[in-house]
Amino acid sequence: MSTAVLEEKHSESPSQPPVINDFSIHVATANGSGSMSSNNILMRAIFQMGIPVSGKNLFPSNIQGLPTWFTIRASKDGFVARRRDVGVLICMNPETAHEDVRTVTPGAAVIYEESLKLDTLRNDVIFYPVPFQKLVLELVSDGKLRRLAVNMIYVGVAAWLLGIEMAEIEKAVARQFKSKAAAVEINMKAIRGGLEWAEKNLAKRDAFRFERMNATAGKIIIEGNAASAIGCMMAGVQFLAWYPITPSSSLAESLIDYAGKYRLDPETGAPTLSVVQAEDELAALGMVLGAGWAGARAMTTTSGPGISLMAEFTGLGYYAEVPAVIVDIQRVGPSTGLPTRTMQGDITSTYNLSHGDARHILLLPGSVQECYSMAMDAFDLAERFQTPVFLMSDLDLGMNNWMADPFPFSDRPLDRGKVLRTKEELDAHIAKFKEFARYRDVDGDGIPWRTLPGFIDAPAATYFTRGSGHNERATYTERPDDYKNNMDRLARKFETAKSYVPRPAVSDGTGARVGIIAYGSSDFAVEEARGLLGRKGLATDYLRLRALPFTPETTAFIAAHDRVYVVDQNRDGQMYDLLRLEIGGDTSKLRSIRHYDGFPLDAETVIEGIEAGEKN
Amino acid sequence: MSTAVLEEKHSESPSQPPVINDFSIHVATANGSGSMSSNNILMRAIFQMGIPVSGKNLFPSNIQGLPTWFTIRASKDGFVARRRDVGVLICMNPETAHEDVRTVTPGAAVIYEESLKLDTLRNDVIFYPVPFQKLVLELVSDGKLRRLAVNMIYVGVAAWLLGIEMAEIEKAVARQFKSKAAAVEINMKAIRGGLEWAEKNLAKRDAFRFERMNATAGKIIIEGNAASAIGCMMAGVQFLAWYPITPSSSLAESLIDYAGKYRLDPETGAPTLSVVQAEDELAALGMVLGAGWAGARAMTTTSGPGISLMAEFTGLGYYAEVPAVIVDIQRVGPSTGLPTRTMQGDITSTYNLSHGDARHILLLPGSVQECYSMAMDAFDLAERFQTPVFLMSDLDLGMNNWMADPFPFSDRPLDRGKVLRTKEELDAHIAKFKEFARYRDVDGDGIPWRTLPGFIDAPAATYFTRGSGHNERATYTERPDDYKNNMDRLARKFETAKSYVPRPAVSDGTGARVGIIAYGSSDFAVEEARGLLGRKGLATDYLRLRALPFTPETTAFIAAHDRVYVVDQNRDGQMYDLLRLEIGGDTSKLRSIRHYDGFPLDAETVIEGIEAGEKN
Amino acid sequence: MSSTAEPKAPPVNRVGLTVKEYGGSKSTLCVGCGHDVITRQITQALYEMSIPPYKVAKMSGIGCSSKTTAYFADRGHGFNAVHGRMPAVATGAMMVNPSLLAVGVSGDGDTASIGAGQFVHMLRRNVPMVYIVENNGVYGLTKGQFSATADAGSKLKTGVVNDLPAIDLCAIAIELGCGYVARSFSGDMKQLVALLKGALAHRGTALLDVISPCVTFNNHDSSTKSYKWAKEHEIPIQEIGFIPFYEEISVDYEPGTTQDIELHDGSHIRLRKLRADYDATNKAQALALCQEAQEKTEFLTGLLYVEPTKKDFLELSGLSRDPIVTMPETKFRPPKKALDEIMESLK
Amino acid sequence: MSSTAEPKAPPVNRVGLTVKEYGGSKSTLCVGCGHDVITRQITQALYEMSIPPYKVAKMSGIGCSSKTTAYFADRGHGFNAVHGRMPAVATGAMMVNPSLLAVGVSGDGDTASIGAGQFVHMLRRNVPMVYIVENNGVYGLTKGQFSATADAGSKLKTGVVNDLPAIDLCAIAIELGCGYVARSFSGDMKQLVALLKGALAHRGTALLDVISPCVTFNNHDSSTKSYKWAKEHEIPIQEIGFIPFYEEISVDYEPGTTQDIELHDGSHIRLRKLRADYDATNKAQALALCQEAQEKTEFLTGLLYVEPTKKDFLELSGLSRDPIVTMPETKFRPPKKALDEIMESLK
Ligand SMILES: Cc1ncc(C[n+]2csc(CCOP(=O)(O)OP(=O)(O)O)c2C)c(N)n1
Ligand SMILES: Cc1ncc(C[n+]2csc(CCOP(=O)(O)OP(=O)(O)O)c2C)c(N)n1
Ligand code: SF4
Ligand code: SF4
Ligand SMILES: [Mg+2]
Ligand SMILES: [Mg+2]
Repeated sequence: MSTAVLEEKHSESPSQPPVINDFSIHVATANGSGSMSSNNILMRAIFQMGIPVSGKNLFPSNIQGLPTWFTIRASKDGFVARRRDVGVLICMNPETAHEDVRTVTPGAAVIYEESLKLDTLRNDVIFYPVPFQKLVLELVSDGKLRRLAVNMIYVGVAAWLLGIEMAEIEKAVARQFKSKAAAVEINMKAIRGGLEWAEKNLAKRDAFRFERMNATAGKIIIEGNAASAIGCMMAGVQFLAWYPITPSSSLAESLIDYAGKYRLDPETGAPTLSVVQAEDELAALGMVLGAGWAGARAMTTTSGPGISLMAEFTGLGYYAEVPAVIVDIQRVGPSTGLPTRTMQGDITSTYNLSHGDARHILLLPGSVQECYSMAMDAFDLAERFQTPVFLMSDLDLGMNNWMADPFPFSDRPLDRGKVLRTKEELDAHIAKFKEFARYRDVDGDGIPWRTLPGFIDAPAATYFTRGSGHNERATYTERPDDYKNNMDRLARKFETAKSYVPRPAVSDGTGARVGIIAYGSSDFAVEEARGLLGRKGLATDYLRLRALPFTPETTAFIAAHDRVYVVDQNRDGQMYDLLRLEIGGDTSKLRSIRHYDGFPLDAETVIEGIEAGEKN
Repeated sequence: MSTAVLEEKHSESPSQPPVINDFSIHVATANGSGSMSSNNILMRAIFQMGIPVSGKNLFPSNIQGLPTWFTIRASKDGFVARRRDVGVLICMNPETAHEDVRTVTPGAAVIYEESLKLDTLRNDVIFYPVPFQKLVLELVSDGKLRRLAVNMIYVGVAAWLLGIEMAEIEKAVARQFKSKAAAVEINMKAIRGGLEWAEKNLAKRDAFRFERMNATAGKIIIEGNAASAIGCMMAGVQFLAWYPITPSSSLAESLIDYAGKYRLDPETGAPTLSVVQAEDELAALGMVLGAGWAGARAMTTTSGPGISLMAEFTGLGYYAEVPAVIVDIQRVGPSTGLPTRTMQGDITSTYNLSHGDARHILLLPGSVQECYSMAMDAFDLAERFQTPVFLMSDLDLGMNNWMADPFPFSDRPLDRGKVLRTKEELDAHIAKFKEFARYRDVDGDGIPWRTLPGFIDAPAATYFTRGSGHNERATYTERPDDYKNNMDRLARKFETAKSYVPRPAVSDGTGARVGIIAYGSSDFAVEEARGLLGRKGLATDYLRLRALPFTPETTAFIAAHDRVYVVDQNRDGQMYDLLRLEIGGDTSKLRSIRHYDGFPLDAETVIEGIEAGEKN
Repeated sequence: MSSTAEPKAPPVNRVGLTVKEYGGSKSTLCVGCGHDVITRQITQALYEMSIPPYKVAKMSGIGCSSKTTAYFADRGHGFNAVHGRMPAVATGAMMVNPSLLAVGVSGDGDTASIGAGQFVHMLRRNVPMVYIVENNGVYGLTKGQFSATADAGSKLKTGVVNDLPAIDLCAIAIELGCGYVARSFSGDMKQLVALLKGALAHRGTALLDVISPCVTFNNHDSSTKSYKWAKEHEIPIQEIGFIPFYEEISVDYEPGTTQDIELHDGSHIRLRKLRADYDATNKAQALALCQEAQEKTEFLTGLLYVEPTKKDFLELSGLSRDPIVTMPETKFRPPKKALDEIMESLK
Repeated sequence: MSSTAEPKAPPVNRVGLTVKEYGGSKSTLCVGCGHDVITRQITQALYEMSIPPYKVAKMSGIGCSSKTTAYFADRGHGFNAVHGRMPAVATGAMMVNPSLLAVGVSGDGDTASIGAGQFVHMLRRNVPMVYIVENNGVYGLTKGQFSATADAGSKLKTGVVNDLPAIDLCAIAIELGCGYVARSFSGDMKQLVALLKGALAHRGTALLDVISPCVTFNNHDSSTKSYKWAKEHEIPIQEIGFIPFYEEISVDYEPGTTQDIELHDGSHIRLRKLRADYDATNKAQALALCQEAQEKTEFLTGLLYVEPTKKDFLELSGLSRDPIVTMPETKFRPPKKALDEIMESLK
């Protein structure tokens, strides 16, 4: 039994202390070479051994043949952020092999195709040459299957090297190939082949290995986009218009998949989610506004370039007050930028999207759980405030694999906002307020009431929606006072939103003088950084923003600390700027940490930023 | 001679002190009724009498039949901002007559169509009923011409009432109708008819009149859009792509007119300005980028909605580094808003236009002179910095009539920026820097060198322009360091721009503790407000911003004062926010004055804002 | 009903409404603008078709033409979108509430210039709506610049000449398979109201390209979009009769000279051919006709092409006609068990 | 020249360059992608036409197809614009420097979906450029969703079916008066290279709609854009020969079966008809042909329509061919006198 074998071999291994369940495996391949399944199987097997894992796919903006890296981070303490140091490198891509080897940490284990002769490159890492090409010829008869099978061989080798239990690998394989017997068999054959060859021919000399623990029981692994898709579906989204764009396409596509199963009318079998693949993002948002105006929970999902194209329609939605949910899976901009790299670069432009005076509600999910729950919040807020609401996720959160507890079902009643749906509701409204005036602030919260086209057969029910000047009765006006009153009401409405948006997540009260403010996918690196800083004796409090506009907690948090570091994954310190505007007065206690090279944020960057700041 | 007559009549007028050359005439008509020529004639005649004037047209967003107001402000001190109080009202529009009368200042003179019977409305104003309809029947035989001629009658009546010299009116009429004898004759007949009727039937009882002075000799009257058009033409603009939109169309149209006369190749007679009326603003900017990339001085002109549609292409221009001049004649937004009302609402969205990290150069003309000169600056800056540059004018500046000194000719050599046009230049560059690398910062100012398609027949001359990740050699990259280096260089380039953009206009050193910061068309009201505040004993210093990014003068100015009032013509205090971000640290000395009802800013608003602020 | 009405009382239609009750707010367009004439015909058609006004969704973009949706049926909701983007907004609304009757009014600039892309995709999808282009060859609201439907060689009052060929919206629509394509003239009220009724009864996109002179900027003699020119050059290809589903239809017509088309609601369109053997149901013929008209710069009006059985976007998308917006929450909000199932699959 | 070249040396063209010197950087597309085949034909055509590579302006949008402009003629400048908006960028460049030869490469998503509006207006303006659509019916770069040229009923590997009709880019182009409209297949290299040469010699927009299979997402059997389907269904309507202006042209051909078209630079296209009496210069016939092909879902390739004398956008705009960008400053910067004159008029 392989683990047994491992035990002995380990006894032979040199003195360096073993590293257990706390390192990263870095697999370098070319995209389109089918390595994805192998990597998933590795990750799954480790996960099933009860070890916390996260998986990050660093892929190029093309479809086949360019370098791709998949990193599996195992962390007994449950840290999931990107980590700079690499414990185990699996080198399958000749193009990048040399650079890949150069960048691993001393002491790392490097599995590579023998013929690449990498072992001359360094002498501070442990090399495991493997004759992958030879092995695959022996193991797989069908030539067509070899390109994929070769990737399974490294699974076997890694299993041997790191002590991944074969039983779990088998489970993972079965799951991966939906137990298609043939596929399962040939892949297992390749994996076993790799493992057996390694047993016979390799001696374990590195320090890395896995040992079963019990930290993943009952947990799920999911991508943020799938989580958001589930959230949208559970929130009862009724209309989706979208235009394909990386990294947001997978959100629309998994929503369509799930809806195909869970959103069919029980009686008629007809879909209860209407989907349009629009001709572009401009049209997509136009359709969403049409559907929202008609009374549907409507959404679109896109990335930066789409957000830019939605600027005009967003202004219409804000000013004519039409609910809409817009998901922005942020990628590296400006312009086309790096479509397959991550960033938090759209904060400023989205918060102020549109010419003229406009402000929008932004939700900032910081985990896959929140990709799910905030998707639901977004629809409630959009209908409550009759305005476009943006869910600001990013590529790291959206397209990478994250471990999480199963999402809780929400039986919170949907907030459909101030809508007069029936003649009775309309009459009651009129009885109370004399008339129905679409844009009148009868409740003092800045939010007017609305009717829906075709719902009520009564002259008093209708109004005219327009992006040009309108008064409380929704009739055309160019009067200065009408315009100003309306814009002031919109500002009042935005004030009201502050008591509805998700509150920030605050961990303080430790008496620490240093505070950290971050948002979105930065959370993982920040939490890890706090841990490490703590061990170094630097205590920090932490506030994670979960929405714009800001809420009082944030100003209070800043007031309560001497120095507050704001972590942005963009060049211009976009959230840092918005925070400075928010607190006003003396802003000098705020400091900016910026990460913007397209890679997910890592703890080191945060630590370096804070330590540098604390020196001066 | 009419003026003689006037003199006596005036002796009869009541005791209230005469108001000379310092009041506003408010003409209320319906648009499409042809009153524009009459108003121009009035304004011109007063101007020719040496009296400083300005003319503001408050028109609706339709073509015919809705209320329009034209205000001629005469100010011996040369103040030209909007003024709330109205001295003389000419009431030609029954629809608005009652409200118009209600809003004039006590003591005002009200000329109106007899049959409207307005004289019962108030007893604190002086009414001059005139039987316009009767008169026009007598004076004009041709029925078709009466609709227009009736407006000439009020010119005559006003001439008598206010002492406008007939000789100047004749000049103005000749000018207006390009001395088309027939037109001149019938219009003069109507004017004289009005004047003579007034002489016979009215007695001057109000205090307002004009007296010749000598403050306008050699001056011109022009709209800001025409001024910018002249600037663009003189700057040698080679390509214009535009899509019609109020209030910017007249800029494109007068540029086309002027170019038709002054921009034909002397040899071939062919145009040296290429013009495309694009299908929309998105395409317009795309064309401009194409032309700028090919080496032309290229521009587009638009307003808010167009700016929103240009967001994606602007990001491409910023990131791929292509020169472009974009004129934004701001109107009231968001969305369609009030197309015929003025605002400074696009500052934030334009400064940050595009998703991702982006910052743009904005020029802020504060007069027609600057509409002219900054149009020229814009092209130099765009080519120097290889980036989109925005000229931020507005409807008030762009479409209203302003008095100015004739524009000075600029023989400053055009700054075509860092372009390698010939094989020789390329070879020299390579000799100096080893190679031509499109995006390498060889000079340390963040600005790289560029070549133009089709100019140099040499492999080393070409490069590939793209909005996706590129390294110094303009080849595709997804490397984190390449991306970061490039974005850092762009930030450096923006730093360099600070020493090239127009400096603010500062008037300080008075030892005043209170400072005012304003920009664009706010200047007129601010200057007037300073004068009035001064008389009230409140001395103010003043800094007028002329561009973004900010330059050191601005920070210094703020540092040098206890309280600085920032005047914005928008709801959100957009420039106020950018200034708070600029100075950082303690921002509490900055205070925001906001005007956003669609009317041009007036001095009272500024005074009220400052006085309110100074109370606390 | 109308028969039983009081002698004095104004006539009412089958839903008991007078034509007045299909009116809207006062027009702010120029006196004599072709658009106002079309507004009246739309009002009339809605009335005569007895359409419950509250079910009418009035869609438009930006322009003088686009303003007109405020001038009729103010008992229905209206949506004045941004310039050139009405098709998207209408698509979204109709996909969630097909019980609405979308009446879209646009201009030639709004449709053929900035709107060309959305126009093409609306047609391709066959979005259920009446789409009226009030075509005057210029941008009226921005003071008369040429649009993409201005004929080559036509001249503005200012002397500016248009050098580019006109986009033939009908030809494009036919090419893209639109099932109801008509050209008309705001001066030809009888024809227009008949075409409008047919359009209201049609399922899928019904395009009406209506020449509608801009009296202020494009009604002079050198214009090919003036009342004068249109009156002098209009050549109707059919005499158009509309028989609503609730009326008996006479069967006595000579098949050769008359074409009878049944629409999905059972209404009929009767085309008395003025052009021998022109078959309005034949796509190839329709395309050839447009082509011929372009070459000869003929102004042919009538129902150029009709294909009443085409699937609209809802059918193509497999949606039921039961509006998604009126479904009970239970139908569009999945139960806990659905979520649990998904969570299981992710463990 | 090539005759005088050393035996060993690779052949060179009339401007003394080898075909290698028309190459670009290494393709990053999938092995077997149709686009790479087209890239090779473009390279070949540029070489055979002896076009000075530094005069080539390579224009594209965003997509796998749009990437390919980096894979040929890297001695020319390239501009990879934003998605769907290449026509505008090309228009601006050509209007200020018509001495460039614009070669645009786009995809079906880039052109027919997001780009439909700009595509229409580029055609209407007859912007001088070669516009190649590498048509695979899907969005390759975003992993294979259907585009607007996917045929109704075609199915993805995932089982997703496309319900909407395909936009026929050639039919639209002909309708809008494009002067050179061809359809081809990346598998038919001989035809493609001939059509490309003709396009390079044509003045005005030359559209090539080239079926170019996406081997990764749309090359399966249920696809109508696969190599297999295209090979099996391609019906060339002509055999195409290209005779450059500098070569003698033989006059011996039978007018009935062969059509000879002279292009503005004196080159000739020889069309040997495979379809009796199809006249590629007849717009009505061309439209009818497309219509017929759509109905029968026939895959007809060849030069569908050609009208070599149409004015391009420069002529229509009254611009000279002398590039504005190379004019001396004195020609585009008015003298003081001009300004003074204007100022006088404003006093
Ligand atoms: C994005 C945008 N660009 C430009 C405009 C300015 N604009 C308003 S209406 C219009 C054209 C209207 O022409 P058309 O659609 O033919 O309507 P018409 O006025 O002729 O009836 C334009 C360009 C706008 N409102 N929005
Ligand atoms: C504004 C914008 N929206 C979406 C995208 C994402 N995107 C990149 S390429 C592409 C489609 C490409 O399809 P096609 O033009 O057919 O090229 P192909 O890859 O099939 O050759 C899309 C939707 C984008 N880059 N920009
Ligand atoms: S400008 Fe033309 S289109 Fe507009 S309302 Fe007047 S006449 Fe009609
Ligand atoms: S995805 Fe398809 S289109 Fe893109 S490169 Fe691969 S085969 Fe070609
Ligand atoms: Mg029009
Ligand atoms: Mg494609």
